[in-house]
Amino acid sequence: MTGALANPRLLRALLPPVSLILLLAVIFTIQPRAMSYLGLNLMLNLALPIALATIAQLCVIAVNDLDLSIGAFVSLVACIGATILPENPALGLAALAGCIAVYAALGALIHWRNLPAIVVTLGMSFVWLGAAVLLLPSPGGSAPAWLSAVVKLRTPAIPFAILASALLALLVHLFLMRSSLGVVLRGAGGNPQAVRRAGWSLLKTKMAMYALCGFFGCLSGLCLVGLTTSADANIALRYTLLSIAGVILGGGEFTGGRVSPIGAVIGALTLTLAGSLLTFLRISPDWQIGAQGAILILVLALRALVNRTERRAA
Amino acid sequence: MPHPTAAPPPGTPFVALAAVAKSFGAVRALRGVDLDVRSGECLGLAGHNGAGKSTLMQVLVGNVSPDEGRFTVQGEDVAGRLTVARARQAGIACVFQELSLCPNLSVLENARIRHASLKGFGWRGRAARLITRTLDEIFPGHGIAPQALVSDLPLGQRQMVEIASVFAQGDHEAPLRLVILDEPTSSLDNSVAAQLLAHVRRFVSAGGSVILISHILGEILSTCDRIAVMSDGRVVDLREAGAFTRASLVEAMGHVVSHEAGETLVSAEAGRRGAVVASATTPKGGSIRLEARRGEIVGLAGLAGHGQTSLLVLLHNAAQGRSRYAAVTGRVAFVAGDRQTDGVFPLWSIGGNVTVRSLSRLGRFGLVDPAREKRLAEEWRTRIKIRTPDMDDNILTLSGGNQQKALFARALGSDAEVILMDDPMRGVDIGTKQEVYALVRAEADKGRTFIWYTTEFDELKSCDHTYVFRSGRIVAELGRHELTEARVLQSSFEGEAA
Amino acid sequence: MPQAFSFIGAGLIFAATLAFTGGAGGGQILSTALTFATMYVIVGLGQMFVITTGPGNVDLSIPATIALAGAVAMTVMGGEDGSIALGLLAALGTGVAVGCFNYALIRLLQIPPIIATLSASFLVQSSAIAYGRGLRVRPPPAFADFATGRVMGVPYLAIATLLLSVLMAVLLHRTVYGRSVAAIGQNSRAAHLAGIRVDRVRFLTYVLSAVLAGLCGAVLAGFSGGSSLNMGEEYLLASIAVVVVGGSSVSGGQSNVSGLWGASLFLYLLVTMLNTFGVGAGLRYLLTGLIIIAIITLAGGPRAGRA
Amino acid sequence: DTSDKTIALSNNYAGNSWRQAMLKSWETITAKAVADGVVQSAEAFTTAENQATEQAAQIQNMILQGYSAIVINSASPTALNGAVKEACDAGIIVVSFDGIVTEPCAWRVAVDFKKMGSGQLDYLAQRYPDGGNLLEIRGLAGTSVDTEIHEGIAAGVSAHPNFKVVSEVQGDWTQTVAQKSVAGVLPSLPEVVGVVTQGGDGFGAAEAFKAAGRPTPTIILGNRDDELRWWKEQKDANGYETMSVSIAPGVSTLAFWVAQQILDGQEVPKDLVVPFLSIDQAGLEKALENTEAGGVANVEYSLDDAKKVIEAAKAGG
Ligand SMILES: Nc1ncnc2c1ncn2[C@@H]1O[C@H](COP(=O)(O)OP(=O)(O)OP(=O)(O)O)[C@@H](O)[C@H]1O
Ligand SMILES: Nc1ncnc2c1ncn2[C@@H]1O[C@H](COP(=O)(O)OP(=O)(O)OP(=O)(O)O)[C@@H](O)[C@H]1O
Ligand SMILES: [Mg+2]
Ligand SMILES: [Mg+2]
Repeated sequence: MTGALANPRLLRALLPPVSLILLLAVIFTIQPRAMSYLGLNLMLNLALPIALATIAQLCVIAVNDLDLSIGAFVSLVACIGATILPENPALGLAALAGCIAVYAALGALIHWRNLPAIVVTLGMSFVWLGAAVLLLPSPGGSAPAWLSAVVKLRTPAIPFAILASALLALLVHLFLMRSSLGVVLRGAGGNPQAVRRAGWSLLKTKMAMYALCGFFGCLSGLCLVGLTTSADANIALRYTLLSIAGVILGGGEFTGGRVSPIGAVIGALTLTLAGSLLTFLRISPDWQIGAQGAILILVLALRALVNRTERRAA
Repeated sequence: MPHPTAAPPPGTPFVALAAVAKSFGAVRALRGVDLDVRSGECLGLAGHNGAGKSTLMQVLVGNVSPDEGRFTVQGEDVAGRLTVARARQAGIACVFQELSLCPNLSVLENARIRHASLKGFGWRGRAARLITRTLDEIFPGHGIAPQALVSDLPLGQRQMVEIASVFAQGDHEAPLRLVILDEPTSSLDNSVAAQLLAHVRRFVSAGGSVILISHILGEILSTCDRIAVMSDGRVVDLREAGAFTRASLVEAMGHVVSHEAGETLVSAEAGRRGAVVASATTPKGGSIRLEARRGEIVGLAGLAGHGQTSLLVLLHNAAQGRSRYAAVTGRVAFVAGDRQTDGVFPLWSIGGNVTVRSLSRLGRFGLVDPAREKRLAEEWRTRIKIRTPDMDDNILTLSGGNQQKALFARALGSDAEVILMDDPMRGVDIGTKQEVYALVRAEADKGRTFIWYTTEFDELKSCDHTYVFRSGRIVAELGRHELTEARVLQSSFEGEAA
Repeated sequence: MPQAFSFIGAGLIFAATLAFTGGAGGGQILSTALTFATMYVIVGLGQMFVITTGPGNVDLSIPATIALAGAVAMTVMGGEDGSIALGLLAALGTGVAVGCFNYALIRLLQIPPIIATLSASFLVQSSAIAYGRGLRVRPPPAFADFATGRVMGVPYLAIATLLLSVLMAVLLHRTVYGRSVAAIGQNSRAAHLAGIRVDRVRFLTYVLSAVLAGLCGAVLAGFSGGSSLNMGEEYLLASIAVVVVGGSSVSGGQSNVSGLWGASLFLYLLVTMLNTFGVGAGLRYLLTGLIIIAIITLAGGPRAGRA
Repeated sequence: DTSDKTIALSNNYAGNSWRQAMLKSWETITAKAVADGVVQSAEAFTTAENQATEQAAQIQNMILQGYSAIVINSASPTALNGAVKEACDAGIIVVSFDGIVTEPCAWRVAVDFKKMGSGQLDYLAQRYPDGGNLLEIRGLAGTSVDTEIHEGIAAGVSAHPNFKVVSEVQGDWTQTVAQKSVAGVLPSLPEVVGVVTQGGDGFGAAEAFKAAGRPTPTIILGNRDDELRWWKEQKDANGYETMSVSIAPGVSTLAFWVAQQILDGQEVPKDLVVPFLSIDQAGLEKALENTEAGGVANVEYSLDDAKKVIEAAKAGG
């Protein structure tokens, strides 16, 4: 244990899970009923789309960009999922594939013209939102039954949301952190010049990462619409901020290709639970919004402790 | 050991360049270079900062395509068509002057970036074995774990990793025929540099070719078979190494032959008398306390990455009143050696990079005066000979050595009384070095204090007092007259065997 | 010149609007555009300094600060012309407090700025609710007259904001503080080693941003006949948008003030044009996005830099 | 007997005066109900972000907390359906109001937003028999309230074909945004006789007309105190005439009583309609008197009001 304490990197990697566990412990003491299959399921099933959106954001952050459009994109996918997909599955899937292609094209455009990704994705957030409003001017639609059935699956022993999150974290970790292709993709965030000099195409890496972002964005939107059963053009706008916060909470950094898929998924779960805690506390309505901020701050204050030990070790 | 297979008989040219030219806007970096590299030889490349050496190498590996000229690899014309991948196919690889590792990846993952063939099931194991094997071979006793994150490694070890990943010969890769080393030893200490040079000889004797760029003439003279001297974008001299002496080489580079560093620059005063302006202990403990007095040049020695830079940073923080271990009276300035991470502001002009440390002095009514700023920049451009058409150009248009000069100018041009130097001569050419040595001595005589970490023994000769570091501690303290290379080496390695 | 494009974009859009209306109301459109651009510029200035200090630095507490400072200013003024100065001071003071709180979270608790300012914004928003309960207090008549008044078609506000911008440009380019901000944005370790007091500069930057948000809150309340809890909401995205569309680098270290004006006018005129054309909401969003991307693509160049 | 029952309010937004008044009414009425022992508790919860997903999570947490009934002002009529269904399945009574939910298992205390829109045209038709040009200020795009009021207005226009909506701008239900959008289009507009709104944007529109130096048309107001006071000023100065209409924030208290009645075992139809609160020229002074400075004109409902509404619905249905 002293060994772990002495190693700041390990300590830092442990930070997200420790925060999550502490938060869970607090919730369980306040509301013991949460400590059950049903309780965990209720608290966490809406975390899954957030976790997916966070992973989507992570793909873009890994190549030193930021996607300000992911929330609007997830909303659009939810709208597609509640309108086109049930009526015409083939067309729906084609639309989703088209969206992913647009994402890849964005990556190419950003690389080719050397554009600030943040501006392009800011513009895209309006484009996606506009498309969603055109598709679904007023809330409605209904998700295909199979989709709802999938995301509301009752798995034995451990709730689906937890299983799926764990699987997501694991798969993305294996791909991005362990596979030989993932190394190149992350390297393009760490030192693009070096990767280019070693003979790799930066254009392809950027397109790949953006396409992945689109892919996970699609999964997030589908998962969301499966849970809510119907859509709304504004449904997930806040995912943009949540997903960025989740990546950072999970130990990622904005530049340098330093990301952690497992941390990011845990970050997304932590953000969701921080909201839950509030419902279990009794706080005057005036201060409820503030309490949300205070909870976040408390969860993050752990970092300060770690940094202190880190400085002492240095 | 890389064994270049099917090596042609030694002596035939492997690559040949004729009248190669390249301009960057107004700067004519290459003005018609003729050069060939033969199989089985080590070709040395010397020349002042900004002579065009790095640019020429970028041409050779396909990163920069030349504006004019012919360029053949094994007789085949490749001018304008060479890409990085094709160059590697032809067996050409390069250790660049500015580090080309991804700091967010581990050592073995960086090897993967360099070697596209490392993929598929079990690639991590293969990559780790490959890089460890090569590191063991070139740098025995390197102590680098393949899982270590590159950003955690000190500069010297990063350089070792980069060199090893270039020399590594993957299983299904085209055999390595020509390795370009652009100032590979600038951040290595002497013993590690010697290991590298020995490996270069082995590689060459097995039939490979090496181009070695360095400002340390000793290593060029001892390692290379032929030496080309570049000046202002041309090759101005090319002879067998044996035909050069140190003096004639310096002369060919267009510098006045000067004396060995330090020897004639010894100040008249000896003994430690001035007031102590800086003192520090290493946070890791150790009984010897560093002390620097007014007007002194204090050297920090030892193997690279043994706590010298941390101590300098500590002293720097102490001047802002934030250290338990160190105390400094007066203002400090820092000359970075690791210029990418510690020194350069990449978006700014050369002038902006020089004046940043002095802005508060250049003010009028609380506003920075652009005219005075320009004057300061111009003054140092001439004093330290920064090669550029315009100080308003971006700093990154400068060659590596010239960027380093700008960082020197930043510190020397400031009002600092204590100047901390973190192995600042990396990549600076020999002529400039002599001038900087003289400048440092002159400033010290005027009362400035220098604390100077260096990996080159010769530079310690300029110092009044030397502290040797090992494992984050100061293990020896040597006065000017006690200083010998043997004693420094002995203190650096002492206890290593135990 | 990255900022030139925002001006060119604004010009093109203005021309398109005029072409549609047949040249009618051009002066008036410009005059209103100036009025509304000032709000963007005021918050954009603060956000620009923050963004310039490097990747990851962004102030998400601006909307909440606007709401709180607006409420505080209006309450302190209490509709009396005599207390205008006091009210403005109170708004700026609110900004200082929020800025200090933000930086305390960032520095003392080591929370990444984006999450720190987001969390702080929740607390500030709650404070605004608890302080004013959403009740709208009217501004003093003199203050409202100033906020909505014009001289020869040019709003007083625009003139005042122009002066503020000049001041900020001087601060950015000609003072040690401004240069320090840019240096930190490029490489904060190098900045530290070049003798820059990194913590102090970042602290001042977050305070500056919050103070400008506070100022915007007061002005906005004066302009729109009282403060309301949601009047800052649109400035979350807008403050970032004007900075980046104006040509400041999001990876820090590079920024310009004039681009903020170009971008603010551009974004305002864009909405106006689409409203004038009578385009429906969905299409309006879609076109807004496409036009932003088109402008930035025209402005962007192929890759440059040392090989 | 509901004295052991717990009721929770799930609210998605607290960022404007209407919502603040709504929360305040809830607090006043429920505090008394709890003190009287009518119910055991009645807490209000607001999400930090105005976002359906967060509200859905909030409702799921309320299920876990074990409330007997949940009263919802919803961020979206449909996006909460999944969570609402789960609540129903857990045996919890769900009552929605203002922002209603479409999930069939829930009760709805709804305002006829369509009628609110068409009513504005009816009023204008009576004021301007010759018709004229209109400016429409819309709410937040993609929400159902916006769509319904807009449809109402459109229906009104086709019923009175001599009116024409010459421009439609987005106000996002935020006065500053509305003011900005209106100011932007005004220079290019022909003369307009009326401005039709969705509530709360009237003052901003008036300011924009003033700034543009154009005569003030008949602006339909939305019961905000500042609007009413402006109206009063105009009325005193030049006899300005208009109407004001909005949903009363106190409708939250009606929803509370409905939930209490359902818990009490009363039979309550799923769809209840509350009248919106409108103020006419004659009622202006009285309304101003009863409205808190800077607030919104309001009515709070009692148990008897609730019973009447339920009876009316039963009779109607
Ligand atoms: N991308 C570029 N843009 C502008 N000028 C450049 C660029 N690359 C190189 N130069 C200029 O070309 C000249 C040659 O540079 P080069 O890096 O080849 O020198 P060098 O011989 O390697 O010097 P050093 O020993 O300092 O590394 C220099 O004057 C440099 O400023
Ligand atoms: N941003 C919003 N998100 C969701 N619902 C909203 C929002 N703003 C207003 N509403 C809803 O709109 C209706 C009336 O509110 P309204 O638009 O009148 O706000 P407001 O009171 O005008 O704000 P203010 O008085 O502070 O300007 C209500 O149904 C309210 O719940
Ligand atoms: Mg070089
Ligand atoms: Mg060396």
